[in-house]
Amino acid sequence: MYSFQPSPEQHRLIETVRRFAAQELRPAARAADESGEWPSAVIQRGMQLGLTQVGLTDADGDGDSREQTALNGTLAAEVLAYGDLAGALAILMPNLFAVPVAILGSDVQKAEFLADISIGDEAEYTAALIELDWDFDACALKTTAIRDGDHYLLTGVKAYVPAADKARTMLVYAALEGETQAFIVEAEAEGVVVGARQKLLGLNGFPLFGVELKDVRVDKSKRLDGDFGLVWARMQTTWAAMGVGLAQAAFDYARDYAKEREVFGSKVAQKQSIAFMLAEMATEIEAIRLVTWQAAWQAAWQLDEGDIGAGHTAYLAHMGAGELAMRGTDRAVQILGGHGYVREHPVEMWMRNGRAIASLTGLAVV
Amino acid sequence: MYSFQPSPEQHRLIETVRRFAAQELRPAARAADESGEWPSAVIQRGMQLGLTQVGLTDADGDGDSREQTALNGTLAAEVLAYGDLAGALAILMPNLFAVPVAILGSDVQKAEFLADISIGDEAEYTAALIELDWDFDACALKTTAIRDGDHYLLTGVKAYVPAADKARTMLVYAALEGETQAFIVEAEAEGVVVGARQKLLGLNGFPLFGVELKDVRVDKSKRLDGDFGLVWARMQTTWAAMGVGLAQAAFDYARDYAKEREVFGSKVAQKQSIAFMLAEMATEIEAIRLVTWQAAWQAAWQLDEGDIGAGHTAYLAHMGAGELAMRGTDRAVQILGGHGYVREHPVEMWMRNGRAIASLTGLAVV
Amino acid sequence: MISFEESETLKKLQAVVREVAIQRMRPISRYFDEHEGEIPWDYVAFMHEAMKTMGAASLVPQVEGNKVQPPNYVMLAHTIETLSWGDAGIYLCTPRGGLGAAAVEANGTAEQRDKFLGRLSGDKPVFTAMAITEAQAGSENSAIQCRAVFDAQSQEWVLNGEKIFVTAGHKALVDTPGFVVVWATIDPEAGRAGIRSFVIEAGTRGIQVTRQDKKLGIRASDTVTLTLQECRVPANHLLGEVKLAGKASPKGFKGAMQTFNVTRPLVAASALGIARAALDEMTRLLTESGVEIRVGMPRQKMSYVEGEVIDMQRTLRAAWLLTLKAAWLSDEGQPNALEAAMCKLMAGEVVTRVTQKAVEILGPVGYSRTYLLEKWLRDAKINDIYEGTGQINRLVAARLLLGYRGSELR
Amino acid sequence: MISFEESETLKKLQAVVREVAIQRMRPISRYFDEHEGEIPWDYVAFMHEAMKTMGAASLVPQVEGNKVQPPNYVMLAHTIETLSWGDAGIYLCTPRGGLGAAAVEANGTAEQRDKFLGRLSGDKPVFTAMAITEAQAGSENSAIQCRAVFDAQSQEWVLNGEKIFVTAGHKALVDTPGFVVVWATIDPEAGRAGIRSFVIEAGTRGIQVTRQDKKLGIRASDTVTLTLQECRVPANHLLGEVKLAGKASPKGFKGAMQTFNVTRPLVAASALGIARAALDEMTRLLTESGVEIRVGMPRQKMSYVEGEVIDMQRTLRAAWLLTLKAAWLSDEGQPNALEAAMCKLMAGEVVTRVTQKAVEILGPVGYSRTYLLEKWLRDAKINDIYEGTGQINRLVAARLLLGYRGSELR
Repeated sequence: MYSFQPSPEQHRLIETVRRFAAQELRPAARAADESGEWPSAVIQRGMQLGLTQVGLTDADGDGDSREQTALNGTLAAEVLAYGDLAGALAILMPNLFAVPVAILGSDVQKAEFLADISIGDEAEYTAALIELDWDFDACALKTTAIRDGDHYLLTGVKAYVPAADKARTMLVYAALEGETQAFIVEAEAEGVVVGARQKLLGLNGFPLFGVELKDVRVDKSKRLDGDFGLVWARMQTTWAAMGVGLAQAAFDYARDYAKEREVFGSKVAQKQSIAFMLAEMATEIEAIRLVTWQAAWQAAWQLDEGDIGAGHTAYLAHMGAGELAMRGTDRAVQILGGHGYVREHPVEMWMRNGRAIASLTGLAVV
Repeated sequence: MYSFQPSPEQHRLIETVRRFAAQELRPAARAADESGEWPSAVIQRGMQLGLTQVGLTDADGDGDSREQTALNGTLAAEVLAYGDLAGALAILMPNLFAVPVAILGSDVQKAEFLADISIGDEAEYTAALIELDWDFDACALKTTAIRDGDHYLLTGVKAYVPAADKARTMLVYAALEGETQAFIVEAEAEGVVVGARQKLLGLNGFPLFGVELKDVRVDKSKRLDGDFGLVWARMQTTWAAMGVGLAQAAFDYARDYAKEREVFGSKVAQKQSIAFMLAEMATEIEAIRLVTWQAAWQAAWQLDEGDIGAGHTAYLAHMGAGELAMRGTDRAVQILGGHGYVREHPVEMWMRNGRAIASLTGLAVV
Repeated sequence: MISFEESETLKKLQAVVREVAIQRMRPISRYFDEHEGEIPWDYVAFMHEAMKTMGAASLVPQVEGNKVQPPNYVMLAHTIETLSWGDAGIYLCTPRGGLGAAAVEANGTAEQRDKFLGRLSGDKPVFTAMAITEAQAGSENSAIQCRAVFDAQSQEWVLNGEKIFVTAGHKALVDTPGFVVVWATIDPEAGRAGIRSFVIEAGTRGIQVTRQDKKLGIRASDTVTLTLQECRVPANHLLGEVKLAGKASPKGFKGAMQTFNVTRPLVAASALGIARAALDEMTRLLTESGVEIRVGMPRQKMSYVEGEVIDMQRTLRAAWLLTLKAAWLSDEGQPNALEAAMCKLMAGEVVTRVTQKAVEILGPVGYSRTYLLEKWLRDAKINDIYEGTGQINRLVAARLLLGYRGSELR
Repeated sequence: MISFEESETLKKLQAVVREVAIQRMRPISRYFDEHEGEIPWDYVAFMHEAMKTMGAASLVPQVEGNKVQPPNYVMLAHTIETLSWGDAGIYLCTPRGGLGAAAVEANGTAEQRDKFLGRLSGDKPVFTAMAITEAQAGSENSAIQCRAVFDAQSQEWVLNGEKIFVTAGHKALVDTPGFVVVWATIDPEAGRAGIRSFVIEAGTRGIQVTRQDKKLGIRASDTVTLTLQECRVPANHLLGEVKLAGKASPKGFKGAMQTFNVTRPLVAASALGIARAALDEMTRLLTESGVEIRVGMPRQKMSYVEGEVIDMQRTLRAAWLLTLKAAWLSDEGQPNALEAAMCKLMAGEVVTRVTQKAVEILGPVGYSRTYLLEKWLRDAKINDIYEGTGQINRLVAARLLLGYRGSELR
């Protein structure tokens, strides 16, 4: 039966995360964006909320709770991004490593890494997926893995690897005979060269680095083996949820501003052109939110029952959220006018961050 | 030097055509659309305006007047379509044949046909270009021409051939060794089979037929030989002009309605949502009109001086006008609301006709 | 709890309705498009029988004695979506319900529901309609000029006025013994507060179909003008509680407006059925032409057509889930005015865009009457207009989002 | 006559300006984006010298004795477009003009033009600015609260108030001996009719830069808040005819508004320069990656990227010709308020969309600060905001199209 209401437990989760997002994450966001330093104490507290574990326990629950568990990660990601996208990515960073291991890892890999990650250290684990191509496609990587006896040799250039300067272990995605697979690589391994920090349009508070791999030798036990469809679906669903959260933040901010600000003898929000823009924003946000929920709900079943559309839904949700984050934040800047263009209000930052939803899939798995 | 003002002569031309379009063409349009019969007397009078000749005399003028002559056809096409698109196509139908002959025909072909056409008979000449493929492309025809001694053999199925039931002579486009060329074919020639009248979403007043060609033998002297780039540019420019005229008609009608009609204590046009829609429509119309003019102006020079961008500009104008005609007429229907949906007002007909701009290039050359 | 599970009941119903759409609607789509004014009686009769048999699948609430079993709106939305996927014009010829019945359900007393809705499950198919719009919509506070005056002597309401754009009005009053719910003012001075709705049954003197509109699309469904001249109905034909019946009260108008919260998601569902039909047919024609639509590609690697198809899939899915949520809120008895307006405005826009794009993408083929795509384009547009235009629904949604009264956001 | 011919003078000028853009702007784009608050003095000095030498290419009218040679706006639009193609933030640092000068030109008397514009062609680069916006924009009839009172004794105007979002205000008042044109009311009761503009020169007591904004883009150009406290200027610093100077009159306000008819097409030109830069760069990067953009294909045969590029080309061309027409009407002395508003609203939207799409299409590359695309996205957005937001320009255009006064369409 269809049902569109988070459970009481989920409401509590949302409220907890919202409080943190509003009271800690968002207030720290501007300074992080300007300085390029992430607010370490805040990120740590976010990690201690246990969100890194949310969504990791799929395999345990029975039917009903499994769907709801899968939704928890989506609900939490939305609210975190409502606070700040860069901060949300930082807090959820360990999942870049942990979730693929949880989905595709061997028992040995799970035992070795998942317990360790759950301690929630700041930046020990990361992942290297993106390559700096205009038509980057996670299913057609240029970084290659070649089998060499009991090892694989990884070669390629990765971009936008989160906190690669501090990471101890990274999950490196590479094409093995044309198929994307992932490999657990120690940062200290020979041939791993962490490059300079990369500057972007947005997400300044989330440090990203180029990483070059020169014939990096990885033991075959370190390969994550299998169909990455669910990993991509999770990534896209999480980005979609974050896009929704970001757009909701922009909507709320623009709505409040428009109700407050007076022009030509009435409130800005009393102009049809502005009010209708807000109505359209709210409509799109709610609609894409539901597609995102559906993707998460479907993904919960995919492990056992094969593809029942989670990949397709996640893809549509991500496409929708990419547009939403772009148009929604652009409209928020527009509604604030000149005030939207200055760095006193957060909307210009959200607009810059919002572009990432469509451009940088691969920075998020929850 | 840039200049954006029609000359006094052009103003007179526009006014003459506008009078005809408003007083004769438009009043006859609804009945023609419902009955499927074109208003013969009106079409005849339109032909007698001499518009079939407008734009045919390029080769004669000196530099300045040549550009302006080229613009005349564009200006006239816009105003005719402002009256009614189906009627405009009917009046300009002879040009489907005449213009390609004027551009690419041999002296013999010109002598044989152009003088005859200028008499302005109702439906003696037509052209067969379109084929019923979703991705129809005038530069990749399925109808083929094969050289056979002093003849060509034409084979294929054409769609939407205007007044093919009455035509004596038609220009048939076919691929000769992969290149689109045109051939003058007598309707009575063996192998020419005029099919049933084809029903469309719009343009009901403009009779269109399927035509099958079964090994139709054409003397080699009947081939139009050369680069059809300018023919396509003229077609696209004319369609663009008609799209602008149609959109302008829809704009004017919706504007007047919105200023007249009262809802909730004020005029419809006093609502920002409607007023802004009108402002956007007017902006797009004027902008695409200028691109269309530029295409016509550039085309005047292309004969002698090679491609100076007329083809590219015409293409952009046509793309723009296609969108414009769709969005503009859709918005006009929206502004009239329920009244826009009933066949009492012309806007629903304009919307149906408007779709043709993007779908049926190949029905117009001026 | 959040769930997207479709119950077995729903899946079975959907399979049945889909067969109806394929077997009983699609084959006659073109005929009734080209023969405006004729009624698809075979479909009407079939549906009447089928719905009688199925009971739960009826488009109107089941009345059992004094107890009303409200429809399951989520299920109803699915049914309407699929019937409209079959043919939106013919769907509007589905008997046993319509907007009139919805108004009685939303605003009538138990007795009124019993009295008026009972006939819908009789032996013969019966239609109902709703009459709101007037040719000269006046100012906000006197938008409706149709006048109802109480004749104390005869204890009757006397109605005078004219209503336009009444969907199925001819079928409700002339072709079958149905009824029309007419909105009229009992106190022109009171503005909105004076507006009430009245049930006028077929055969009542003083009401007449004075015009049948010729339309762009949904031609299988009649749209008429009704003229009321000294049209008399008993006192209990005014919908609602007696205590609100006689005097101007904003509650009366609000009650009337609640009909929209119920019907807008259903209209949205109908719109999205058309959109899905167009998307399906376009995809089928493309596939036949050897074009593959790949899912999951980055935009940069897509063809233009793939990009458009993905956008259609995306907006259609999004609007559909929003529509389901609005219907679900109805089922849950929760307020849904915002979601009802939002899903209606989104669905109206999605169906307009999807059908227009499908026609455009298929070039000369899309423009041909050999296929139904061009018809669906014509059918689609009404969804951005009736039951509140896109603009009205934006206004409704914006007021709710901003917490503004009508006077604060016009 | 209709003509799209570019004169030889224009072509030559364009070639020169393009070299400036390539040699003198692009190489320093990133530096001044990352060093907000610094002024590109090398560019400023170069342009000052170059413009002095070229004369006709100046961004402001040539004043020769009492005679004003208005600029050729079509040519000016071309120049501004190309400089903004180079770098929109640095273009705003072009000396010898700016919005202040435009206001003097549009509204000043011959004497005032002589007096104030003369300094622009001096030895040192000089800037001017315009100050309109206030933090608390009040109601329509008292939108501007900055107050100007005439002190009859000293024959001076005394100004008090605060202005925000003043482009180049720091350069005009602090860095060079320029001036700011400040809009103030001489009669708060009179609403619009009481509004006048005043020239305040650098060094005048009582005017101060009290804040420098940090912005999303155009960071090479300063945007400041100005505070006026008992700021005194001579009587003849009120722009316009003496007979209108002293008392409230709608003509005064209209005069002030005319500045926009001159400047909006120039702002539109600047916007479209950024859009062209983004389109050029995107095309270059795609070509380098081996992607061909074919022109002339039916949409059905295009790739997604080709479709987007064609749409960009189309909207850019359309907006550019509309901008040229608005500028040409100025040159012809014909009314251009409608075209000025239309080209501004269209250009603002086109540049926003083109830059955003370019960044999106180039995926991780577009999002990187290694290229300038992301910067142009940031620079672009201001064009939908300053010199009237897209909404304000729609309002202006709609009023003109509908023949409505301000009170009829708000």
